Amino acid sequence: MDWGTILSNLVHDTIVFSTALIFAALGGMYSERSGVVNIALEGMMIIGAFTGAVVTFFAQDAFGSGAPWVGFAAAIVAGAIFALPHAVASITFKADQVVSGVALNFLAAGLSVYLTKIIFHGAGQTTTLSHVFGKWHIPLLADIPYVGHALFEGYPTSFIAFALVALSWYVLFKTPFGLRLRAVGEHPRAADTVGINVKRMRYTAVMISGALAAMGGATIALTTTSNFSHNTVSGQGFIALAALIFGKWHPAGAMGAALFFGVAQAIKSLVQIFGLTQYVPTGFIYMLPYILTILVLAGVVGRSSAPAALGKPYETGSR
Amino acid sequence: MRGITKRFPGIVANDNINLVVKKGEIHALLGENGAGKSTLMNILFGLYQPDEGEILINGKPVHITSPNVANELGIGMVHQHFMLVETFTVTENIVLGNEPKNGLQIDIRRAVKEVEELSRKYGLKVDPTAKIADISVGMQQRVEILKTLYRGADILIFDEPTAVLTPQEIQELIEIMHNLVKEGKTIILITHKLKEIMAVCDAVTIIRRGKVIDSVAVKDTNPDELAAKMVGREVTFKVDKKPPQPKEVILSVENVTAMGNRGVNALNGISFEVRAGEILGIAGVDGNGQSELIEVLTGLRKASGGRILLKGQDITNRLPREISEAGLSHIPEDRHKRGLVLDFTMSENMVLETYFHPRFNKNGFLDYAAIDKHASRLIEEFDVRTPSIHTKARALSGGNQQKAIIAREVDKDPDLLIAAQPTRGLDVGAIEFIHKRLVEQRDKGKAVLLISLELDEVINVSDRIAVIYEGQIVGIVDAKSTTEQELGLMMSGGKRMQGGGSDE
Amino acid sequence: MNRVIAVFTKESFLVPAAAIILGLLTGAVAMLAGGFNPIKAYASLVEKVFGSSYNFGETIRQITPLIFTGLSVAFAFRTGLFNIGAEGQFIMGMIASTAVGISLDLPAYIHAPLAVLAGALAGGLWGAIAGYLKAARGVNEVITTIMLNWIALYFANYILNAFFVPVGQQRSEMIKDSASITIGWLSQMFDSARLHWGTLLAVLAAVFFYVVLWKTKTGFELRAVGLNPHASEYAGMNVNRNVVNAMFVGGMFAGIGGACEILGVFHYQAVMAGMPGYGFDGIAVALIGGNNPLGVVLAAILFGMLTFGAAGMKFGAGVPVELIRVVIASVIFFVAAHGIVKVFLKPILKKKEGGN
Amino acid sequence: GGKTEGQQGAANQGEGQAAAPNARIGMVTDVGGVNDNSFNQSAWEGLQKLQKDLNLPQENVNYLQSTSDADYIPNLTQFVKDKWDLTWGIGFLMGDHVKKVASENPDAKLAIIDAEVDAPNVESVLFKEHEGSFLVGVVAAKMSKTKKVGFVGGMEIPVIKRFEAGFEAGVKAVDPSVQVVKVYTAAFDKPDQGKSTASQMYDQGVDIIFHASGATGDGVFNEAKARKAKGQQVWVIGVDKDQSLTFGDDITLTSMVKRVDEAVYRVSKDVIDGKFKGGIVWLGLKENGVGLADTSNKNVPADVLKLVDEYKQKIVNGEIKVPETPQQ
Ligand SMILES: Nc1ncnc2c1ncn2[C@@H]1O[C@H](COP(=O)(O)OP(=O)(O)OP(=O)(O)O)[C@@H](O)[C@H]1O
Ligand SMILES: Nc1ncnc2c1ncn2[C@@H]1O[C@H](COP(=O)(O)OP(=O)(O)OP(=O)(O)O)[C@@H](O)[C@H]1O
Ligand SMILES: [Mg+2]
Ligand SMILES: [Mg+2]
Repeated sequence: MDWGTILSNLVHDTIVFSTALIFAALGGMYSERSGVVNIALEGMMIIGAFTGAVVTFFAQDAFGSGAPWVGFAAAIVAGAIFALPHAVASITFKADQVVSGVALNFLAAGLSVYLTKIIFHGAGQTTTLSHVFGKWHIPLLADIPYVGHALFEGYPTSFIAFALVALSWYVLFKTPFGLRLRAVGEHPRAADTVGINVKRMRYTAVMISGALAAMGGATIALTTTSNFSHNTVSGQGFIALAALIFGKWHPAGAMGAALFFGVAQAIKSLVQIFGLTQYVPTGFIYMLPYILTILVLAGVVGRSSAPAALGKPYETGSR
Repeated sequence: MRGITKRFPGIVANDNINLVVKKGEIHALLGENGAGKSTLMNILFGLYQPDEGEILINGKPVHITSPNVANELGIGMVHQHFMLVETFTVTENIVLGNEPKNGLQIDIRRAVKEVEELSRKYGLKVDPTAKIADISVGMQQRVEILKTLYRGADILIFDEPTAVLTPQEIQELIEIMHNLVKEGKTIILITHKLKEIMAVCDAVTIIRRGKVIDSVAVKDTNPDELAAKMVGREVTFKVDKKPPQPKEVILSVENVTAMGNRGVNALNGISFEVRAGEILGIAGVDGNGQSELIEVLTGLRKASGGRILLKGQDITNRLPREISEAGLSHIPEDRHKRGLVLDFTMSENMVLETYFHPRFNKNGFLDYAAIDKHASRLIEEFDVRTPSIHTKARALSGGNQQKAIIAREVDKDPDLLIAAQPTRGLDVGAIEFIHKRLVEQRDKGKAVLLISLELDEVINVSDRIAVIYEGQIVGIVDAKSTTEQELGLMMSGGKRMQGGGSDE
Repeated sequence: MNRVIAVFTKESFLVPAAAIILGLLTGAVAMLAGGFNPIKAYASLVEKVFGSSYNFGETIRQITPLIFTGLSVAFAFRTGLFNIGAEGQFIMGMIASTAVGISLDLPAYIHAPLAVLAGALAGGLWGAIAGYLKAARGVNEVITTIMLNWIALYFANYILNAFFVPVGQQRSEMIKDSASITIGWLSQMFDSARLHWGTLLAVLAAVFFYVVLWKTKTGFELRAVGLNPHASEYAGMNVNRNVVNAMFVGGMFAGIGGACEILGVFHYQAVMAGMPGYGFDGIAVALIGGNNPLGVVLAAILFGMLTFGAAGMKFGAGVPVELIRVVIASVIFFVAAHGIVKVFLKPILKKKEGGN
Repeated sequence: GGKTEGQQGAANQGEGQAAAPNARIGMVTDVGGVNDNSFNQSAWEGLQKLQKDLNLPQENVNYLQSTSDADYIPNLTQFVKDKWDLTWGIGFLMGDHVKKVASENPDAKLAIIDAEVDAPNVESVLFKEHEGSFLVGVVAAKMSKTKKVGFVGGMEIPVIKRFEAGFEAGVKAVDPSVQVVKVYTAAFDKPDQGKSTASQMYDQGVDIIFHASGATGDGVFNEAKARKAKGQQVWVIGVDKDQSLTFGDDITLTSMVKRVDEAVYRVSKDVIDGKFKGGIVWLGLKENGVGLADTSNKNVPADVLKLVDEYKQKIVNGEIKVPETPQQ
């Protein structure tokens, strides 16, 4: 195989692996930009994956190959609803946002498998789906040598994810909603004094966050695993959180960081296929992305500045 | 406002307060720390809800349930602590919440134009595209004022607007206020500075412990009367002190340079000396290197050149702990950020710099009995009002927090005491107390370095005054013979002097 | 006596207690929804934990690592750091003690303590890396600890495969008997449940946590730095060194936890397909325990009993073991949102006030 | 001491004669759980069949799922202490634990799949996966159009190595020029890894993949299905059970079936019949413990199946000795 093909495959796989991370990191961005820490991305992804898989499973008969879309839509709704307790606890009841997030992670992990076992007669995972997202082949563009396979042949969710990156950038930096969202995360009292409803903004942001993270989870279930089990998400929510911080709470930055983690995953199996493991132990290849992340953070990126009011509950009339 | 009462747990912040403000006037609210001024204004602005009482605007009763409602009623407020988003531009801050739109997105060009127009109309100079973090405090305040004007406010509330400004900026602000009144606005001004009230206000209402004491026209009163009403007793404004008896040099700063936060030199070869038995005041406009100077002296920032000697010993770039142990104490300018661990008890805060001394610590274990005893003594001696030494520092009022810091620092019996903005935001009673303590230190034969943005304070308390401008001392004058005008000129870089003599 | 009553009616006790009850109720609702009998299920849970000396001993075994990782997370928390990395530190403790346990040949009174110490050091250093990066380079410890977890996982697997795993096996050789910290007689007493000295170490660690943080000058610094780094710097404390120290001590707790699992429970280390999870559970334990040592021990006991007893629920009432995670999640949630709990508690607290 | 004696006595009485008609058989799964589409499930199906065949009360067969390594011993002990007649440990990873529990409870009976436990009260059942894999290797070599076939393994443990060794030997026996691409995903439960690995293999020109990776292999099937839908001709060879029943005939070429259910059924019945022996049992082609799925004729042409049968005979009568570890 020539280098062009290898590279083309690498880019292609990178996008596959990054998609879920992009969704979730974007989700985290909305919440954290509004000042609410979201360590619950993992749990929100789990709920997304679970809902996506289960709804798709039951929609298969009625909708056929349209079923994954139904499942995906259901996951979005489920994610937004699932985020609600986090919002209630951390916004209305001023709970510690980290604690509330951890609670949600536990809840998602337990509830999803518990329900799976009830729905699927004791099985720890959903039945394998017969209809999942197929790869799209963008006409003409996908036929360009190398580049076509790399960029224009992929799951619909990948295209949605990249579109959402652009959309989020626009929303955040060009619209009144975005300006207000950022104001609420930086200086909620200032926002309050100009008549912005801080709590409502934060509720909205946290629910958007849940919806997006759930899209990430559903993406895994409906593209790569074709089912849901306890380890469908397995830590990717935390990686997404890292990507968000790595990307400095910026949509493009988060996307870049997500792609970086994706590339590392893709390299893992490529290296084995090309038999490079005889030169480098697999263990080291597995470690590489994480080591690189730390090195990059320590060397280049340095101190990243979180939204100023991140993690601080806002009380009207407090100082 | 009629019969306004507001209770907080354990305190009645506003007790049946009546306040009448006439259209087109500048009305001052005067009162000690914690008298309830901010609370009253926060009620008027809809941030708090009163427990009792009603508010009438133009004779009509209104319910101000949120700042939104206040905005609609034409009430705007410039808060004691600015309500600006540091990472946003001036324009973004001004239009926030009322953004001009172009389709779905903010029409930022139109917003900038509107800000420019407003700024021209009221003579409030701002740079619409600058980030808040990059502009001076004075300009930030103008942004705050523009924010209220942009929302069409007719009644403007200023909560301690001059506390953070330089004399020049205060002058500008007074002019702005006059302009605003001319445009038909009504202003409520909260301040501790009697001089300002006398200079700009038409009427003044005095509040003490949540109750209105009196409401008078400014032309019928004088500063002494106001002060007496405010604290309930006679107050002296002049710090009375004996002539200084300077002895040997304690601190000598030689040609020190240091980098500021923005990556350019904040100190440009600064040199001066402080002697035992004198108070050297450092006057200057905010941002001319005062903060950096303090940080370099106390070891919190690295000097890139020059030398600092404390009692002849070189302390340049030594660790804060070494410098502190060498005999330097420091009352920090930001008491919440540097001065206290707010979630520590008062007792723990009193040994923040000395917990490792053998008298508080044996083999690495803290001797809490000794620490508590120490704290009790300090709190008693310095009259810090706290329910208990085990109360968290957070629960104390600003004035008492400051007293506690001063107790801690003075008790270290330092050869040099650096006092940075020691009375910022405090009422006259507290100010008097603190000034006395500084002079007492001097009279004990210690050196005191006072760094303050308040010219009054510098002139009253210091023996000699060094003026800092762009990271250099541009002149040193005798406190008794100088005038505010002379200092003001030097502070703006207008006149360079050496050792009191002119070199023009 | 009155003081005892005072403790039990204090809010700091009532809120977690109410949170636990609400959590169990939430679990019961979930069971009813799933068609199970919650009373039977909880009865089997209790039966599983307390029904036999063997299972009771095994419950203690389950609780022990949770105390360690809980303390690890809590200690860092106290100094203002969020240690998601107890997981990785735990793994490093495992691999270091495995290495020492297998490679050295020493008398038991040296070998076992040395192996534990190796685990402590490895965990501590692993934590200190994150601390150093935070202090020297300002890198957010949340990311570094997440990354270090994965690195620890793969690194430990690599070391195992390269040096300690016999051909055709998926686990290391057995550690030498001299490195074992199993307590034979106690184990016998509990019907050969895997009891070991680690439990005692865990309790000692909690005491150590308390003494260091609240009784020593080091603790004074650590807490000050955690609450206000600017004031600490002003007061002459070395903020960076304290950050590194805090992460080192936190990592040490987790590392000892890992070491004890190897030396006391397994006596070998298996190649891991995924994270063992004790570190993540430690976050929950620390949070339920309010980040104080006694709270952590109590929370670990609760957590350990619930997770171990879950198998009993499955056995006795057919309830999937995952349900217990729902219960734990609810407890954490109610502890976090104590405002909600107070709504439920209002009648009780009211009565108390009336009584006074 | 008296207590132990009493127990011993009771056990001795039970030995050698048929267990009571309502014998109880339990099994402990590994972290995969009882519905893993793989050997845990297969084992459980064996027990359920037994329960039906012998008309045992439903609660007399039960399983406990392990959520981590630390659970194996308490779970095994749960059955043992409760005096169940036989306790199964399912999977190679439980070897040490079964051994420990067995030695601590010499009067209990245990059995294990896939691992060798040398104890008198344990029956270890192992399969000659290499023999079965050799046969699917033959199929793969015959049917590959690209002369490139793939192997996806879970963890690198002896069981899986036997799959790899046998498969490669079978391929090379037919056509030494056929290339075998091998990847270990280091996990039995990562369909996403399986999918991306398969994707890369197919991209590289592999047209038949044999997987021995539990649920990770689901990903291999999913990738094949997606390619098939686009018209690319690719195949997967399933493992453990007849996976064409789950994933369909259009992509499942055949499966290397491992009769865990049969083994579990047989050994459990032995216990009930009082014929439990302990020791190590290897089940290979000869014993019908491994082999091609019955549905293989749907996709594999008769001539290939004939060739497979020829090789099978040679292995059974010892003419061919299939290696257990991969040649390097
Ligand atoms: N949110 C609050 N919760 C509890 N007590 C409060 C709160 N805000 C103010 N108080 C109390 O109400 C009293 C009045 O406070 P207020 O801020 O109105 O004083 P002030 O006159 O503005 O003082 P200063 O001159 O220091 O600004 C104080 O004793 C203060 O402790
Ligand atoms: N949440 C609160 N609860 C109780 N008292 C408070 C609270 N917030 C502030 N205070 C008290 O209200 C009074 C006025 O507060 P304010 O914010 O004006 O501080 P300050 O003392 O004027 O100091 P500065 O203006 O320098 O920050 C002080 O006595 C302060 O301690
Ligand atoms: Mg005020
Ligand atoms: Mg004030």
